[in-house]
Amino acid sequence: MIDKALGSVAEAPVPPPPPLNPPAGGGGGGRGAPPPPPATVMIGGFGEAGSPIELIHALIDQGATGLTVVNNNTGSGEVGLAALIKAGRVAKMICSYPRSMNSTVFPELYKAGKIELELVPQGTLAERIRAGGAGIPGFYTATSVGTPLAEGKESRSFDGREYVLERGLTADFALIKSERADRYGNLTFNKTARNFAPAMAMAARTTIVQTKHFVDAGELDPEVVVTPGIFVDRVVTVANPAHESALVAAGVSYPS
Amino acid sequence: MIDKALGSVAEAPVPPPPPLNPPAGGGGGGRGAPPPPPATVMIGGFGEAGSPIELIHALIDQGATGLTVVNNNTGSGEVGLAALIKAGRVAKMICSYPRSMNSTVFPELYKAGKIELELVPQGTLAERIRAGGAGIPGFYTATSVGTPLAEGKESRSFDGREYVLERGLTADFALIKSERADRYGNLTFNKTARNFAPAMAMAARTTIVQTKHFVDAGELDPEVVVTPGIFVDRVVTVANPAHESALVAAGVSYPS
Amino acid sequence: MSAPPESTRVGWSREEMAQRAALDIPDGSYVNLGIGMPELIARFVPKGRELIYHTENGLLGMGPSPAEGMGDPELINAGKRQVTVVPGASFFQHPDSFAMIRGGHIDLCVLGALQVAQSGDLANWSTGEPGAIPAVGGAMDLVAGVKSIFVLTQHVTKHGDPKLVEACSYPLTGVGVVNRIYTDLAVVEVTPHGFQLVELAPGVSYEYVAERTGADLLPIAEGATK
Amino acid sequence: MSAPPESTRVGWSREEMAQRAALDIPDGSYVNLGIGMPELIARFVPKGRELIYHTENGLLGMGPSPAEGMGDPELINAGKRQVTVVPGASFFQHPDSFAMIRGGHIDLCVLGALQVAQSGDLANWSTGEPGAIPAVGGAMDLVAGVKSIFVLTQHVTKHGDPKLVEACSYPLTGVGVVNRIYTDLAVVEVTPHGFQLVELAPGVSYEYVAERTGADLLPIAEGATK
Repeated sequence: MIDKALGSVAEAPVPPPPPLNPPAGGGGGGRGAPPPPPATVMIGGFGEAGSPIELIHALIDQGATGLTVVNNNTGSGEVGLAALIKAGRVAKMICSYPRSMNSTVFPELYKAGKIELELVPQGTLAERIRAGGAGIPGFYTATSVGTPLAEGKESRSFDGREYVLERGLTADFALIKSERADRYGNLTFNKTARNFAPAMAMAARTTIVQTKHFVDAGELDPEVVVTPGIFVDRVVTVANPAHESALVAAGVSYPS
Repeated sequence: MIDKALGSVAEAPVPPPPPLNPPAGGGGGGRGAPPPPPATVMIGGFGEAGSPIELIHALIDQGATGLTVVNNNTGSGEVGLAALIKAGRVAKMICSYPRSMNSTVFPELYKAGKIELELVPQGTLAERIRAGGAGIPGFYTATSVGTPLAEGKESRSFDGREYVLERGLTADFALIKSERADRYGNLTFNKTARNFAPAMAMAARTTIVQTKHFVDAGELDPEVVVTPGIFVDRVVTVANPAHESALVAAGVSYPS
Repeated sequence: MSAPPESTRVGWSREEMAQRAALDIPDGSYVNLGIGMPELIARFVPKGRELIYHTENGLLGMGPSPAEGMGDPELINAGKRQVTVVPGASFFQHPDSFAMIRGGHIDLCVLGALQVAQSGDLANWSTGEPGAIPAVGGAMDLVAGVKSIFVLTQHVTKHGDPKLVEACSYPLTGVGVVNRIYTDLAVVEVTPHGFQLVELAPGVSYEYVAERTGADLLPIAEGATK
Repeated sequence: MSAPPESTRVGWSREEMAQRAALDIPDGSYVNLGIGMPELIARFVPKGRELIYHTENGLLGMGPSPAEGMGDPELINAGKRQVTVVPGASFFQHPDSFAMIRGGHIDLCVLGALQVAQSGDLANWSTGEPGAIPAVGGAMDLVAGVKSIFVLTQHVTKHGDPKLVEACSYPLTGVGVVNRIYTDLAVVEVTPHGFQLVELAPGVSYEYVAERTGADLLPIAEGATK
């Protein structure tokens, strides 16, 4: 029987923590197998809508580092994505808008040269993720033509208009938040929390979902499933997820 | 107030009929303005599921000719799309599978050299339509690489695998069938009748919908709308649409 | 940045600018209003017109802000503020939302600007200062895909520098994309011949606007209708 | 094309071929079964395994045919036959369905074949005859995108010509895409060294199969497990 449910967020198969005895930096290879390359993690949400805070905190607890994170923003306050960045686990952000209200963690690290940024127009970011999930390695778009964000990109014209080539984007893991889920991983979402989640679920090798409601197979009408279970690997129920804005307003830091 | 509802299928703004006095063929221009170029029409449906038969019959009645039609198949029997082809209105089919049970009209015309065929793999066809609607003029896919259908297509490799360049596909009109619609043109579909309809609605300049149920604005839950009204121009209620297989079994031809 | 007292103000207030722009939006339009001043436009749509508001984070049919305490933190607009939905709304994922934008399905977008060039080039996302955190969001997608682009902006910066210029000095958002500009002083159309004055705010002269415009400003033609 | 009487038949029946292939499909797989003989596989899935069936026209969680008169003409499979849904099913549009295929999300696809080359090339959509109506459907998408491709086919054509060949003479569906072949005579793996015999049907000898194979057939290695 297919059952993608997990007992708790701590069981989520997020990227492995760094090895206990990492090879010495610089002059070639330590003992044993080399550590796996740092993972790319897509994290759902636009601002706090759809942000899988509990899964992000589980990722902090678990210890993976050197991550490339794909998210529209860079979090706010010192919880969720901002906490992951503050903990020094993120080597690179791929995002469209790293500057938000109450966003101080990323700007400080960025100005200090301690974190890399790949800035991508929001629609191009969404489409690159969708393309990655759909097996499309590249597509053309007019977005960014003639701007600094087109620098270094291949361009060509179709029917007299100029377009740039953009690459599909995939990831090792996606962490997303759903409203309802069943044991197959079929998902529905809450209002504008849907945003990047369906595309990220498609684009990641392993997709982990925190859901507010876990329902029996057959309870979700096949007509209204937004993300079919084929794109989902693990589901954990978080019945009362925290809201980022409430945590930030309360001055919460993670880990406290 | 926005109200996309039409009183009857006969009002659907399908392509204009040919001019009464067409310019003589061959040696340059007749009188007055040249006729508009023949339209491209996307027609929803996979087999009979989602086939907007009543809209197709209205198109036959209305008289447009020289059409390029995009549909997965070529219809069956002598109703719906097959009737449109039989009436000599279609100059070219863009489709993936022009051979089906009870499909005789297209094969005969094709063998007689009287209709053009652009054969496109089914998933490439779907993605080309989606790309056309999403403002993407071209994308790369591994589908058809190394086969006769890749001939004449640009190809290139990404990360060591070969892909072909496929072009986005747009149309002047889309004719599709929905289950529910409201005055804004928001749509839901019935089971596997959804198939090409959402993408075609995006890719056509004018999208005309026949719906089984016309509901008040607000009756469709915003979470379950499949095609947002922005992609729809006209909606006509056809409460009891015919089923192609039933018409074919009864030996019906259109026009009778 | 607060407006000077009514008595000394020259030209239109922020609300009047929004109202003037709203006048030019046809009934039935699908509209995306940028964060900030453009959002004011929704308050001034003339009676009898129905506009449908798109917010690029995934909603068509956006309504006004909810009553205090009645919102859902997961029902927000592109500015991350809580909103409501109107009957006939729909939610969708980001790739679909930007397909609406990139595919030319949105009729009109109203944006703010740092600079607009006489060719219609827009700069509105970065001053290009070293050390600044670059952030683009959906602006480049909107200008590349939406059918008409209105800019709603003060005519000059708070330092008095013109925002309508011959060529943008700031990094571009898009090339040749702006159709019309609504400022506190005037309505200006971007034409193949450059900036074309369409209308002056009450009590404002052509010369006053032209002086504060960093490129040629074609006067309203004799006998032209607004 | 009907099977010869039981007494004279050599090798596996169509049902036995489907049953043999079904044995090799792991629990929890997302599977697309081609039109025709591959559809039989769903009947022979070993107890205790749950497979999820994808049909490319837009359904995941496809169930068996409906009872007579209980179907919906708009609930069909890729072969345009009426089907049902199982609990946990979902409907989706074509671009999403082929994103599952092209994006490598489907674990296994079982297809018929006209020819399979020792390199794994597949020809299954056209005999290339002049005047024939070419029709490809989703076959090229499936072989390009699905993780594993099984072929289920008679070992030879009804004229006795081998279908497992050195190089396909018919137009290709995909290059180097087939992983395993289940015929009435044998199970054959496509390896970097060519066709590798994996299992013989009861009462069939290596020589009998090799004779009917149009390319080298590597015998089962001594001591190899099936």
